[in-house]
Order: sequence, then structure tokens, then C-alpha cells
Amino acid sequence: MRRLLGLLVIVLFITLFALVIASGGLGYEVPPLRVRELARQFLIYAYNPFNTTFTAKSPEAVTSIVWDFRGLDTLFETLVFYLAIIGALSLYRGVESERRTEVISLGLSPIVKTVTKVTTGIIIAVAASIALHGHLTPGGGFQGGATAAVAPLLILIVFSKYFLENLGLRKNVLLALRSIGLLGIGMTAFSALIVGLMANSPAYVFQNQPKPDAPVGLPAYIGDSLISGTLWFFNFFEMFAVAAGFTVIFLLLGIPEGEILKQLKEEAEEH
Amino acid sequence: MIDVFTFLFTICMLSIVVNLGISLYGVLYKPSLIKKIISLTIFSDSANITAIIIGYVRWRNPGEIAPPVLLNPNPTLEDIEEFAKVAVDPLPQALVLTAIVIGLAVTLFLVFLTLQIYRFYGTTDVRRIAKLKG
Amino acid sequence: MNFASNVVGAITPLLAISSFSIPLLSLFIKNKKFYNAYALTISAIALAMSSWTFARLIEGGYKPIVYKFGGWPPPVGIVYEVDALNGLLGLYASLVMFIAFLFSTWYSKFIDDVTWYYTLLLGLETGIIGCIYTGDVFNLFVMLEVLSISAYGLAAFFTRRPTALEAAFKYAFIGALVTTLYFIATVILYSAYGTLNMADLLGKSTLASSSGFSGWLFGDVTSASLAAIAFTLWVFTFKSALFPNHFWVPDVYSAAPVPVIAAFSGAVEITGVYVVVRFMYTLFGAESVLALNGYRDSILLILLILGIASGIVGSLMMILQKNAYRLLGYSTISHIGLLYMVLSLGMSSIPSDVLKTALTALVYHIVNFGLGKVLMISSVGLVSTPTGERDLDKLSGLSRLYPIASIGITMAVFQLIGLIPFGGFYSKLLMYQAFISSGQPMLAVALIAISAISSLGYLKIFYALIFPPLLRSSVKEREGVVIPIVSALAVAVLLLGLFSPAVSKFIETVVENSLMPKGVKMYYESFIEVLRNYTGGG
Amino acid sequence: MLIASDPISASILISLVMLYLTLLLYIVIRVLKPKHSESSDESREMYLGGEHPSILSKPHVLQSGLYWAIVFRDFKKAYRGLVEKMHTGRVIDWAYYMTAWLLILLLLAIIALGISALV
Repeated sequence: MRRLLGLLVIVLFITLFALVIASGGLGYEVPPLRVRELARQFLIYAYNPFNTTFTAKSPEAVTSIVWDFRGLDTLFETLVFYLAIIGALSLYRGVESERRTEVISLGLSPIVKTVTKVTTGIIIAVAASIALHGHLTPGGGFQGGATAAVAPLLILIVFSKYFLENLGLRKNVLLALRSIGLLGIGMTAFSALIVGLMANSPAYVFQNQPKPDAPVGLPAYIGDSLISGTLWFFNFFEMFAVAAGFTVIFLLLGIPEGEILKQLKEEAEEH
Repeated sequence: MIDVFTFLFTICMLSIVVNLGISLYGVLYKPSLIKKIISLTIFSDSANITAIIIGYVRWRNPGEIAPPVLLNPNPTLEDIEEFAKVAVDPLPQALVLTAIVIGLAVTLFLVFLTLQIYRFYGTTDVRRIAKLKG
Repeated sequence: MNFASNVVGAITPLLAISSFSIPLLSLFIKNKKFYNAYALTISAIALAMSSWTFARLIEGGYKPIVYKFGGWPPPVGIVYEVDALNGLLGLYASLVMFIAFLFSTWYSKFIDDVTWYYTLLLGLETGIIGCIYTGDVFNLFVMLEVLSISAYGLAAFFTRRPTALEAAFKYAFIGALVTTLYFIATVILYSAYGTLNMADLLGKSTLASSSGFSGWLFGDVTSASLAAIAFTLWVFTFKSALFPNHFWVPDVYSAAPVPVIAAFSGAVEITGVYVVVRFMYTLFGAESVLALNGYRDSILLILLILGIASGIVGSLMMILQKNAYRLLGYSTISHIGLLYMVLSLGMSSIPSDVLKTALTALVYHIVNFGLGKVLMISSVGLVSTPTGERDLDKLSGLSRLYPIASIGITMAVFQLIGLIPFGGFYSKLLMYQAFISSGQPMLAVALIAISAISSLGYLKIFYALIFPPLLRSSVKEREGVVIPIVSALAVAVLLLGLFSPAVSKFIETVVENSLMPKGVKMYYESFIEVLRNYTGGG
Repeated sequence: MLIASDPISASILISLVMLYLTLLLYIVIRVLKPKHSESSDESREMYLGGEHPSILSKPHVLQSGLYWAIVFRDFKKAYRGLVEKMHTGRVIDWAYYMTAWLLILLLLAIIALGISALV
């Protein structure tokens, strides 16, 4: 009986979705012949030198939506990721990881270690290019940060967790780095407003380029290179925050299971 | 009479929908926590693909569809108009970018929680993780 | 003037930034008192900002305030649109959160690590206020996730208690599923309507008017709205703990920290109710495409039935409970049932003045129930926290140590049952009037039955904590800041009742200017006005 | 309707009634309250009704014994259904009740769509 109900729900879910598609609920034509009007606005005004008060000054339409048109979403998306890591850290509260200084003998063979030494630098370089060109080409802060986090993950696997910690990438340091990155994002979100307050001109939270009713904005160019105002800073800080966040997670998952179980057992005996 | 393209596309859409349904089954009725988490990621990924696909534009002739990135550094007004004609919808992509990160964050937290539950309960079978009842 | 116009938009980013900076501060400052003061200050600022917003709303004759993030006009960018209803609820939610933070300053003595706790609690406040103020359906999804993930983290806060982990997992798991379903709903809405803005959706679904930036319709809006609302309702009845989706509440309540329980029942579930109201009355009202073939009416009818079921199941299960907070969780479910009963009186057969009474009763009861519940939880928390016990039998007579807790519990029980002259009586009276004048006396009978059954459950707390003599010698903990909290809330629930004509008149004005046709029109017109100013100015 | 016609006098009247009821309740509790809380061997023997004798050493009825008649006699069936079928604490059991509600929503949407397709 219960199994039947479950099956029925799944079937009805698929039926409803199929009906919606069939009756044109996802667009009269799937896929549509042209993009929707709102999407056309985004495409036209993402990088538009002919309308200086209605543009994000970024040729990458997705990045301009992510960090400018709908920047608020992305700030809180970052907050969600941050809170998830805080929740995970809170679960590991009181679990102390052993620290070792003698770590040369740990890890995989010298061949792998040498290769890793070379590739780590390349990974970081690729990550930086993904993040810092996010406003020009596909990519962005989160993608760059996630790529950069592969480097510490490799070190963790090839050399050992203790080696990574001895490099200075300890939990507290990473958390501080992460907070600095996130605060950078927050400050960038408020930057135009702060400029506006000082210049006594109207301005908005998350403002990037000047608007008709708020004539302040951040410079779109530094010298000759396009930085799209706030977008470059957002991507830059996001990369740090994301890379540090992922590394904290890897460090937590890298604590040997036996150590944790021993500590939990000791705690249980105390109570 | 529908053309081959529409036919194939409809099959794609329907398979995504069926995928959503199957993963919904896994999420709701599978007893193992690990399998539930796997089903959940399949579910959210199928949802993301649904979003991407509705932002797609019908392919007509070669070169008439492009990613939403303006490649010309000094465009004229005509270039921008042309770009808006060939590019796909960037908004669903941006929404999916947000949804992916959020899904990742939630999955991450769920994995940690499962790990901790396994340490205390010694099982990942939801039928045996039932201390709270009544 | 410049500073003043940005207050609405600055609340949630400010809360997010203050939550971001705690790990950095924790490297330098280890003192618990600092974090107490820090978090309390931030929440006080948020409270001041939301009250200021509401005051400005009243000043402007309840004309909705639209805040454009980044200066982008509505369908292009994200806006916060604050009308009378979410202005009032935003003020109410930040007040509840402020009380939770104030209570935390006392509660922090009993927890080992306050930094993660306050980070997550600030995240929770961000999510709640964001969900309430936002005027964009996709931003609502993001804020819902902010709210949810901090709620999961807080539910699992006592990491060494298996029950806390279990409750958090159950909640987090189904929570992750439902939020993904809501994401699908927003995608469906976007693909048919070509917009994500709430006022724009309202314009297209009800008034059949388009805005310049988002064009006209791009798909069959009827089927899209039907599917989207089906998913959305399932999601937000889960968040607000309506009957078949209520299972997480007692579990989470029985293991979470006490201030978090207060925040959950005072604000988190109310946020779910608010979103359902927003979708059913503003976005998809009686004249929208959703009214096709009586779909909206039948949905409301089912919500009504589930409301009654929720009220009865919640109050029946209260009688059975041994854990004090689990009992309060079921009491929340029963009250949410009452809220859904009045919420669903918007069928087309019911005259609009009855609907107005019903919605007034809804908002009035949200405030009454929330404040009464926070009063109850903080009083019980004062008694139970020093011992670390949550079992009613083990707490037997302990409130004799704390006279203020006895007073608080008594007042809260009276408020939640609904006795004269407490506020709870008057909101239930309004509900009663709405049910009677809607021509359904059975609903009024159900309301009285639910109140009667739940009074048995409340008396259980009363009986266990206050009535028996003190069994064992227990060390008394200093009450500290709990005394002002409990006394202020006790006075507040009394005042809500004593000034009930004025309060209900005020709430009626709020409802008229937000959920009734006049208010919905104002919601749309503010959006159009912003667009007109934008295109005129540029 | 008294309440609708004059709220002030209605409030006063209902308050008086409630005051009276409270007084009555107080007297009943006062009368029923046990005078002393000692227990003797005789009373332990007398009390072989199924409860563990240790509860007699308690000075008052524990809250878990409150509403014994309601929970175990009057609404026995309802409680058995609620506790053993519904609130079992297993996520899988929740899922069935939660999806039943989703089923109703989906079914309604499909029916509404179907009618509009037929008409």
C-alpha cells in the first residue's frame, strides 16, 4: 500500500511536469526561438559603451548577472557556503587534531611528490586566471577558488595533512583568510554607498557603475585594462574565501578516524 | 508533423523529468543515508539541467548560437544587437551557478552530519536512527 | 537623506558582514562577554533599522517602499519591496530575534563555544529578515537557504548528543529536498513569465499588464503557475510545519539550544506562513490565473482541512509528551494549524469583509502566539537550563526556585490558551467571528476544541513545573537578564489584550493596505512607479 | 450574540465567569490535594493495579501519570495510530505522510490542467 503511494507520487510528479512541458508551460516552443525579453536586456546591457548609466561593463553576461544585476543573490549564496562550513566546524568542535613536526617520511613516493611540487604552482596560476578574468571570460571567483583548493588537496594526499599544517595552512589561519576574503566582498558591496555618503550623492548597496539617479560608481578601467568596477574585486575576494573554505573542509576530513573515535570515547567516559 | 530536432529535444526534456522522478524516489524511500545523499545530488543536478535547458535557444544555422560572452572588446551598437540575437539566455546560467554552490554547501553539511551520525549510531540505516519518537 | 533611504537595503548585508567577521575576531578575543555584547548590538541595530523602516512606511501612508539593489530597476535587478504586512512582520521577527539574542547572553554560560553559535544565529536572522523583505522569488530561494542552513547547524549544535544529530539530519535532509523543489518552481515561473520579480509576476498573473523590461508572457502561464504553486506550497508548509509536514518540529525542539527554539517558533515558522500568504494573496490572488477551474479554491479548502488536522494532532500529541520542549513543539504545530485555518478563508465564495477579519485575526494571532511562545520558552528555559534536564518529571517543581519563571509560565499558558484579558483571547475571538460569519460554524467548533485539548497539554507544564513541591535540592542559578525579558514579555502579552480594540484596528489597517485588493494594487503601483521614475530619469 | 453587541460588558461578564471557574477549580484542587505524602506498607499492598509500587513513594502524581485515562483508555485507538503509525521517528515513515500531501497537490494541478484542456 505504502509502496504504491510512493510510486504514484513519482508517476504524478512526472505526469505533471510532462503536462506542463506539453502545454507550453516552459515556453511555447522548447527550446524557444529567441531569448526572453529580460535576457535580451541582460545581453545588451552587460557591456554597453553607448549607455553609460545602464551597464555592468562586463562582456561576460553571466558574471555581470551574478555579481552586478543580481549581486545580492551571490552575496547570500556565499553566506550559505560560509554557514555550511561553520556548521561543519561546529560539529567538529572539541575534536583536537594531533600536530606532528616530523613529516618527511610520510606520504607517497618521491616521484609523485616531485610532480606535485611542479603542478601545485600551475594549478594556482590557472585558478588565478580563471578568477581574475571572470568578468571577461567564463569563470569567476567561485570557480577559481574551487580550482585553487585542488592544490592543498593534492598536498594533503601526496605529502600528508601534517605537512600542509606545517606549511602554515592551519585551521585558524585559513579561517582568518576566509573571513578577510568575505569581509572584502562585504566592503565591496558597500563601496559605492560609502563613496556616495562621502560625496553626498545618492547611491545604493551593491552599486557598480553610475545610475541615472545615483551618479557614483567604481572605475571600470584601471589604465587600459577592463576591471568592470566591483566585479574584479568580488571575484578576487571570492577566490580567497572559497579556496580557504574548501581547504578547511579538507583538513577536517583529513583527521584520522581513529583519533576522533578515541576522543569521543574518552569524552563519553568522563560523563 | 514535428521536425527531428524538436523530437530529439523533447526526448531530452522527458528523460530529465524522469530522472527527477527517479531521484525523488531515491531521496524519499531509500533507507541508506549515503544513497539518499547521492539521490539528492542527482535531484538537484537534474533541476539545474532543467534550468539550463529552458534558457537554451533553438539552433537554426551554423554560427547562429553562441555562449553569452561578448568577444569583441570594442563593439559597435550593431555588434551588441547581433550578440543579443545569437547568445543563449544568461539568466538561468547565473541562477544555476547560485543553485550549484548552495547545493554543494548543503551536501557538504549533510555529509559531515552523516559522518557524525555514523560515529554515534554505528549505522546509516534511517530505520535504525529513530531515538526521537512519539 | 541619502543615508536614510538605504536603511532597508543595508539590514541583511550588514547582518551578513557581522556574521562573516566573527571567526576573525575569535582569533584575538576569547572572552564570551565580548561576543554576547557584539551579537546583541548587531541584533539591536537590525531591530532599530526594521522599526525605522516600518515607521517610515506608516509615515508614507503605507505606500510600499521599494529598494533597488545596485540601483537596477525591478525585473532587471533584485528589489526589496516592503509593504505594510512584511514591514510589520519584519519588525516582529527582528524583535523576536533580539529577544533570542538577549536570552543568549544569559544562556551562553551553559554552552562551550559561543563563536560558532553566534555566527549561525546571526545567519538565521539574516535569512529570516531576507525572506520577509524580499521582492524577488529567486532571492527568496537564496534567503530560504541561508535560513535553512543556519537552522540545521543550530539544530545540531549540541554535537555530542546523538538525538541532536538525528533531529538535525532529519530536518536538513528533507529541507534540502524541499528547497530544491522550490528552485524548480522558480525556474518554471521564470520560463513562463520571463521574470522573477514578485510585483511583475503579480502584474502578469492577475492584472494582465506587462512591464517594459520583461516583456509579455513566454509560455502557458496557467500550467506553469499550477505546477509552481503546487511545489511552493509543499515547500513552505514544510518550513511552517503544517500537519503532514510537521514531523521535524518536535525533534528539533527537543535537542536544540533554548534561544534557538524561541527563534524557531517565534520567527522561522512564521516566515513560512508569511510566504504562503504572499503567494496565495499577493502573487496569485483571487483574480489570477490560478483561480482557473476552482484550483485556488480547492487548494485553500485543503489547507483549511490540514489546518484543522494540524491543530488537533498537535494538541493531542501534547498530552503525551515527557520532554518539555517537545511538548512546546507540538503546541507550535497546533497554533500553526489555527493560523492556516484563518489563512485559507480566501475562497471565492467568502465575502471580502470576512476575509479581512480573517486576515486581521491571522496577523494578530501571529504576534500573540509568537510573543506568548517566546515568553513560555524563556521561562521554561530559565528553569531547565541550569540542570541540563529537559524531562518534565525531572524538572518537577523546579520553578519554585525561580518565581519569575512561574509568573512567566502562568502568563504564557493563559496567553496561548486564550484567556481574558490576554491577547490570545482576542485574536481567537476574531478568528471565531471570521468562522461564524463565513457561514461555517463547524470551524468555530474546531477552534474551540483545539484550544480545549491543547489546554490539557499546557496544564501539564504548569502541573509539572509549578504545582509540585521541590523534590531535590538544586542549586539556584542567577536569573540575570531573564527577569527583564520575562517581565517585559508578560507585560506585552497583557497589553496586547488590554488594548485589543486599538491593536486590532491597527492590524486591520495593515491588512487592508497589504493583502486586500487595495493593498495588492498599491504593491503593484509602487513597482510601476519605480520603473517610470527610472525610464523618465534616464 | 452578546459578544458582538457590546464588547465591554461581554468582556466583564466573561471575566467574571472565568474568575468563578478559577475559584471553583482552586477549591477542587484544594479539596483533592493529598494531606501528607508518606506511604505505608498497607497502601503498597492495596495498590496492585498494574503500576510499579515505587510511584507510591512520590509525594504527588508525576506528570507522566497525568491524563492516564485519556491516553490509555478513552483515545487509546487514536493514540496508537498517532504514535505507532505516524510519529515513529523514522524518516521513511514521515516521507509517506509528507508525499501524500504532495500527491494531493499534484493531483489537483493535473485535474485543473486536464479540465482546461478538455473545455
